[in-house]
Amino acid sequence: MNPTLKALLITLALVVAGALIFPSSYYFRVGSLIWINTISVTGIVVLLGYVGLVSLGHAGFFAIGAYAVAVLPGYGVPSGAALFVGAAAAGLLAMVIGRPILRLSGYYLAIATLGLGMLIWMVLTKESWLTGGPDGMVVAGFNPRHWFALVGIKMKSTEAWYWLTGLVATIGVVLAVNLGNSPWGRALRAVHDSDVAASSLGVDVARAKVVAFAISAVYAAVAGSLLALANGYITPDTAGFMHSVEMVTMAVLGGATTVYGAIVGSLILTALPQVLTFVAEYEHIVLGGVMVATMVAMRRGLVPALGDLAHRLAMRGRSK
Amino acid sequence: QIKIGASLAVTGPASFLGDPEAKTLRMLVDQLNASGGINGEEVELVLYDDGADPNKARTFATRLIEEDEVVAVIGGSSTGATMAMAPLFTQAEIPFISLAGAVVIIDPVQKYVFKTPHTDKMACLKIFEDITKRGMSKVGLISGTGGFGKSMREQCLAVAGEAGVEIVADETYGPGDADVTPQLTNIANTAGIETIVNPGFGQGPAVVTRNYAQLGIKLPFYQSHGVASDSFIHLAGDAAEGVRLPATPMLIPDQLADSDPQKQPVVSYIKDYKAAYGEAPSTFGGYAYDAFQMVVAAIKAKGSSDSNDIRDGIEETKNYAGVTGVYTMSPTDHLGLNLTAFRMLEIQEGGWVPVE
Amino acid sequence: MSELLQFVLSGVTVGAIYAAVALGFTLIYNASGVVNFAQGEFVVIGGMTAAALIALGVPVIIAAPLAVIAGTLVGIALYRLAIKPAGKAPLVSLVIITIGASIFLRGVMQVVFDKQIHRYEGFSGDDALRFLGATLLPQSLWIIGGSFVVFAALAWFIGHTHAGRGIRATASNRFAAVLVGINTGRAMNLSFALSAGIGALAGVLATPVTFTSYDAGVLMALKGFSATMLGGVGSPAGALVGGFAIGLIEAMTAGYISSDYKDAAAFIVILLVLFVMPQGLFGRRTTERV
Amino acid sequence: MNRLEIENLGISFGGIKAVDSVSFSAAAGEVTSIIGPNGAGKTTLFNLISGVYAADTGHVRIEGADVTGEPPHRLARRGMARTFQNLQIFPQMTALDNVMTGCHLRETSNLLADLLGLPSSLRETAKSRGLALSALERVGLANLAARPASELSYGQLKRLEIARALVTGCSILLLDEPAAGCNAVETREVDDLIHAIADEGVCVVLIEHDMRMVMRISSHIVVLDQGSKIAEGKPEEIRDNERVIAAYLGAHGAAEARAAHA
Amino acid sequence: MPDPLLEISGLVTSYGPIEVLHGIDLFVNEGEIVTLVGANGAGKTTLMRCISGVQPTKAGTIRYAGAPLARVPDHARAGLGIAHSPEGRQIFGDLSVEENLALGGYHRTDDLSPDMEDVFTLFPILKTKRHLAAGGLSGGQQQMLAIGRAIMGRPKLLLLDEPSMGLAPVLVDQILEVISTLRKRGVTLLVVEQNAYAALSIADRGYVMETGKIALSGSAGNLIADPRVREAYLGA
Ligand SMILES: Nc1ncnc2c1ncn2[C@@H]1O[C@H](COP(=O)(O)OP(=O)(O)OP(=O)(O)O)[C@@H](O)[C@H]1O
Ligand SMILES: Nc1ncnc2c1ncn2[C@@H]1O[C@H](COP(=O)(O)OP(=O)(O)OP(=O)(O)O)[C@@H](O)[C@H]1O
Ligand SMILES: [Mg+2]
Ligand SMILES: [Mg+2]
Repeated sequence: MNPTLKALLITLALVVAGALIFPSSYYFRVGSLIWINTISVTGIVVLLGYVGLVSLGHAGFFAIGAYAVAVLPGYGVPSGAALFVGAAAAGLLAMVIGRPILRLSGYYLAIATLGLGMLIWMVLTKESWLTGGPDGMVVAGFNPRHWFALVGIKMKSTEAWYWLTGLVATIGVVLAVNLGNSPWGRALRAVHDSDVAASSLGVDVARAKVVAFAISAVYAAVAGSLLALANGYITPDTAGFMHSVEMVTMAVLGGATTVYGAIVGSLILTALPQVLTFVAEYEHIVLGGVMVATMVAMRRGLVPALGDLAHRLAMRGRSK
Repeated sequence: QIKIGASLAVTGPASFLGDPEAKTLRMLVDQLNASGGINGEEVELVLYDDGADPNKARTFATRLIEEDEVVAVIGGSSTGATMAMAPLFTQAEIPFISLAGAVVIIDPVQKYVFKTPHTDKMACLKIFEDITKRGMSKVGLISGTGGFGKSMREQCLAVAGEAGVEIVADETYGPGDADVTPQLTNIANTAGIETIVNPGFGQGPAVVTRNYAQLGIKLPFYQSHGVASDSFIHLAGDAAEGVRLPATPMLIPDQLADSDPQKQPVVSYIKDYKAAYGEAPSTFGGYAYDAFQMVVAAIKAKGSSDSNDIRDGIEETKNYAGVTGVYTMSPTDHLGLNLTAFRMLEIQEGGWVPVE
Repeated sequence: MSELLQFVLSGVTVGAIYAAVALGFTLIYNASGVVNFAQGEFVVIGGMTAAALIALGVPVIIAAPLAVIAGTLVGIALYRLAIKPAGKAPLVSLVIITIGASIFLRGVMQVVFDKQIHRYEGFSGDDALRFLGATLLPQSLWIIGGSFVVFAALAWFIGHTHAGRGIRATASNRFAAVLVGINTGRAMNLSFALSAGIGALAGVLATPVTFTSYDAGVLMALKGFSATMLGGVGSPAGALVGGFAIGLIEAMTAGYISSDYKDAAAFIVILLVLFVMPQGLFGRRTTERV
Repeated sequence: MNRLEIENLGISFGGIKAVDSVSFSAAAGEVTSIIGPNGAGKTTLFNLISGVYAADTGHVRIEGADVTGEPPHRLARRGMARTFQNLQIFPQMTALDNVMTGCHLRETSNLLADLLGLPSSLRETAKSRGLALSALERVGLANLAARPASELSYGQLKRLEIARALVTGCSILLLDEPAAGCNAVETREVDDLIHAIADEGVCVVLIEHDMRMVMRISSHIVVLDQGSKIAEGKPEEIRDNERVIAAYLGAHGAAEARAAHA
Repeated sequence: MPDPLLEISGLVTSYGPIEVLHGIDLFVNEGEIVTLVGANGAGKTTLMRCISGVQPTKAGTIRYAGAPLARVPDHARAGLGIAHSPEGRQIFGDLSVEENLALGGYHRTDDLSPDMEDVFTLFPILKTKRHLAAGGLSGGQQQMLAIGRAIMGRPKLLLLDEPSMGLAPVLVDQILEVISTLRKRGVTLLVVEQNAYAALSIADRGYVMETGKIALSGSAGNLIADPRVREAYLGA
């Protein structure tokens, strides 16, 4: 099947399936968080899975998106437009900062992006006149419910948020899948494996890296905007180091080489803490344990590992 | 069965707030049920750990409303978590008592949102009052960059003028900093400086206090209510001698006059907590204590566990003597405390002594 | 003058802590290419264990080595239970495993110990030493001395011992290391044990100054990682210099510019250094021919 | 005018001149070989020509245009392609995708079209796939097209690199020991392939230690030793050059070289 | 007939689900030079990897010096006297040439310097580069280093995977000489070589592999003479 169509169908099916089985707003709320995370983690997959670059600073871009919709409406920009401004700002910053930073590789790139994220976090924390400081700020109301009402569909706000984030995530996933199978995607994956060879084939490696960095920054910013709007409140923690780590963790756990890994990784790491509330005190032990066990059992992440398994079974079936 | 919800920072950077708060709530619920519940109805506590993350808090708020169908909610150990949850409870018409410090929670007043801790602004006023009383006016600030320190610093800057003090130095430190001698050196070298105030919580203030002693600075030194617990004295050691701070009566149960309305709750809370957990409760647990008692009182008073009735009951709280202070709520005041709730204490010989 | 000296002493104290944490990253990285994000937890395990033992009345001189041993054992367990079974997993997966392990260890510590902040008295008391108008805690000398001793031992171990050579060969080319007869599993195990031990030692030495709590590891790892990268990952000298450099930058910024942006200054310096020297100050440039 | 002209090219590493003022030129439709002892600087010379290293001295000209100092991807645009002595494949991609990447410069769709999956992008991909498949066919790897490159044997990878360079549609092709790891029969196949490529008008520059192959297909040979050019000429001249025999060929090489023409 | 030093029977191995060796039978007598030829992808390298233990076997046995190797972990095989100069050279790129050589004798406790001098006389170029990072060496120099490193282990059984690859013609001769010299010193050699004619001409016996199976075997002389071999591998 055409990969685009496949991605569209799979993701949409997941969105719809969620909506069908969710018994209450609370589930829709968790569902929309999963989709928001899917968006930002898809960006990480483009960067880490396609090009092989580790960023520990993407929470910074996420926060740029979040604060754009928090701050700009105060200056008369409507929330919807603010989202685009935030995404553009994050993409632009990524392009500008990407040139020098992306000459680094491996852990050095990780620390440089980490530094970038921390600087954004610091600005958000210190400049409280603009951002409300460490305690955060209120995000002016925006409710997708009204949009759905316009076309005659009535639903609760959490449900509306679920559908909105689910649809945006679907678009995000489809775009990333398209990219992966396109000329540009091959160039990015070539850079991942050998930048000397890639450049000898005419790939402008520096540009390819910057483009991937900017794309993933835009994904993060869009996710940030959606989260800020959905929560109605935002704090600088969204830009925090731990949030960056969380994004990368989701990507790797799900399988950073494939966009479907982003969905699965977000699903697990978003839903698991909700499930684990019943073990209270032991939540971290279980969460950490599950992460370790998963990675040990499925070294390249869940989706690729399951793919391998399926492949193996198919081979065995054929050889019999 | 009456379900009361809570979302607290049991773990994470604000766990020293959320942990005693959670322990307090669990203890109170057990006690209450052991003595027959409220009007014969058992109380169930649904408690989540939001780790001070507003995003998690928001999710738990939805869960408390939708899944658990609680009638009232206590929590939000941090301002961020509180602010992220508040709109949902307002919308769901469920009374919500926050345990976080910032003024923004109750100013402007929101119909369903209350809080029990003093505001940071009150702490500043209390400290400045003591400073001016001692005939000083030139203050050096050294504040933590966390939410608490930062917010209190801003309040202190804002009220300094009206309180009659002048901030002549203004330094900060990060939450995990191990050494702040450069900042303190700069403050101590500021011309005309008379006293130093350190808003912050966690380990920072203890580090500041130790460095303060290390540098041999002799100026009077004030901490905030953020460190009002015995562990501060333990961590800061001898360096804490002479430090003053505004605090609740919980730190001085034995020194309260028998006529003090807070004496009884303070003494019994401390006793029960020690019995349950083998350690002394902290000021922060006290915030949860008062919040819970007010909810229970409201249910009892109204004879109803309907959310709106509870809300009305809380708003009608009059002269409730809790461990933090004596609360009198009103439609225009969802905190119900005034400056008298704070006692100015000084650390002497490793113990707390009221300054009067 | 005394002001500058005070800033320097502050920077050196803090820097020595960062250096000690950074040194802990060195061995695991050298053997496996993994930057161990659970390194901060080793530091905390050292500090918390020592604090718990001392609170029980165990003398420091016994509590400290016990705490280091505890950290070492946890390091070995981490290798045996999480890294080794992962076998030939890609590097990012291994790093994520260490992140999972750090969450797990935080959870364990919160249950085994508590969520309080802990501290014990400095090894040589808490009375400040004074000279030229500046002051220094005696514990700072312990930390500084400790980081230098660890540095020297580490440099010697990596560069001049049979086992150290095995570790370096393992890192350089695991496949070839096996072919020449190096038990790469044992080399990895050893490096995890020693790294964890160094981390725990850092915790034991630093706790009187930094305090400790179950979740203090995140910040420790962050600072240590920054120092490691500034110095050049894998190089003991780099870890030492990187640690002190960051400590001094923070202190000088706090003293002379603005305490608000002292952490920012550290990151800006790291970024600037990396723009000029993409392998950090002491990092080896890997020669890879095409 | 020669398609590729090298003039006084040089570079040193830590004070040692790896390539020392080397000049030569290579014409379209011909195979120019570079030979010399191990460490003579052949691969380094390739790295200089293809922009992987920046030269300390000298110039590289393509069709008369000075391209010294241009990065590899620019040179690729000018029609240069190469293979690597130390294999530079894309192990995580399939063999087919490896070769399709070689079509990068032929592909004209833009980023937006790629993201949106527009027909223009899909068309480009389909076109590249066709080209790549026929190139794989040509090097004898068609049956492995769908396998991840990490699963190929050394000799297979060597050919994969050639296929990848082929599809670029280059006008200058630098081959660094393409026959290493091939047995005599396989070498012969590579040999024929190079011949065919040159016949299509490509300027082929070849580094190879297999003297039978070199002597058989080169129009022109450049000999390097310790970074410097020590001889240059037609195969027959080189074969009998005493200096070359002493420094490089030895008895075995000389015999092989002669065998090639026998 | 002497006991074989290496005896392989029914060896099967696979990469993941793909089986690449389908039952290999092969032996190498003590003091012999045995050469293995085959087309690209036939499985020669895989077989060598099985012997040195870095590739697990699925079925069959490998006996070395009379005892099965199955339970001997990969890293312990060097200590038993098996050295492997692998395909792709696999040098320690960021270590110096000298360190690389020293690591070749990692399992030894005696003095390595005479052997190192030996290697340096064999490949003088390595001596001049002894303190440089091995990653900077040219391809052929790295190949010399890989062979030198294997020799440093003082092996009883030396596995050479395409030793002449990337070497200048002069050195190809030299390598063949080295192989003969080593055999005189009592080393047993199993050599994979694409330069089949040269390899067979110094070998005692040879095997021809085709797609994971042994297709032919026999004395080197017979193989060289075999028309099938001539046509498929010698190109004549
Ligand atoms: N990046 C580098 N760092 C250090 N030395 C280098 C580097 N690149 C090349 N050299 C040195 O330059 C010399 C030439 O190497 P080069 O790889 O060009 O040789 P070559 O002619 O290709 O040899 P071979 O036939 O063995 O492949 C060698 O001595 C090598 O050590
Ligand atoms: N890592 C791997 N994963 C999967 N398959 C592999 C792997 N390595 C090799 N193969 C396959 O196993 C077969 C044998 O490979 P091997 O490397 O042993 O061949 P070889 O005889 O050494 O070839 P060459 O002459 O090209 O070096 C080949 O078909 C190859 O495609
Ligand atoms: Mg070469
Ligand atoms: Mg092979």
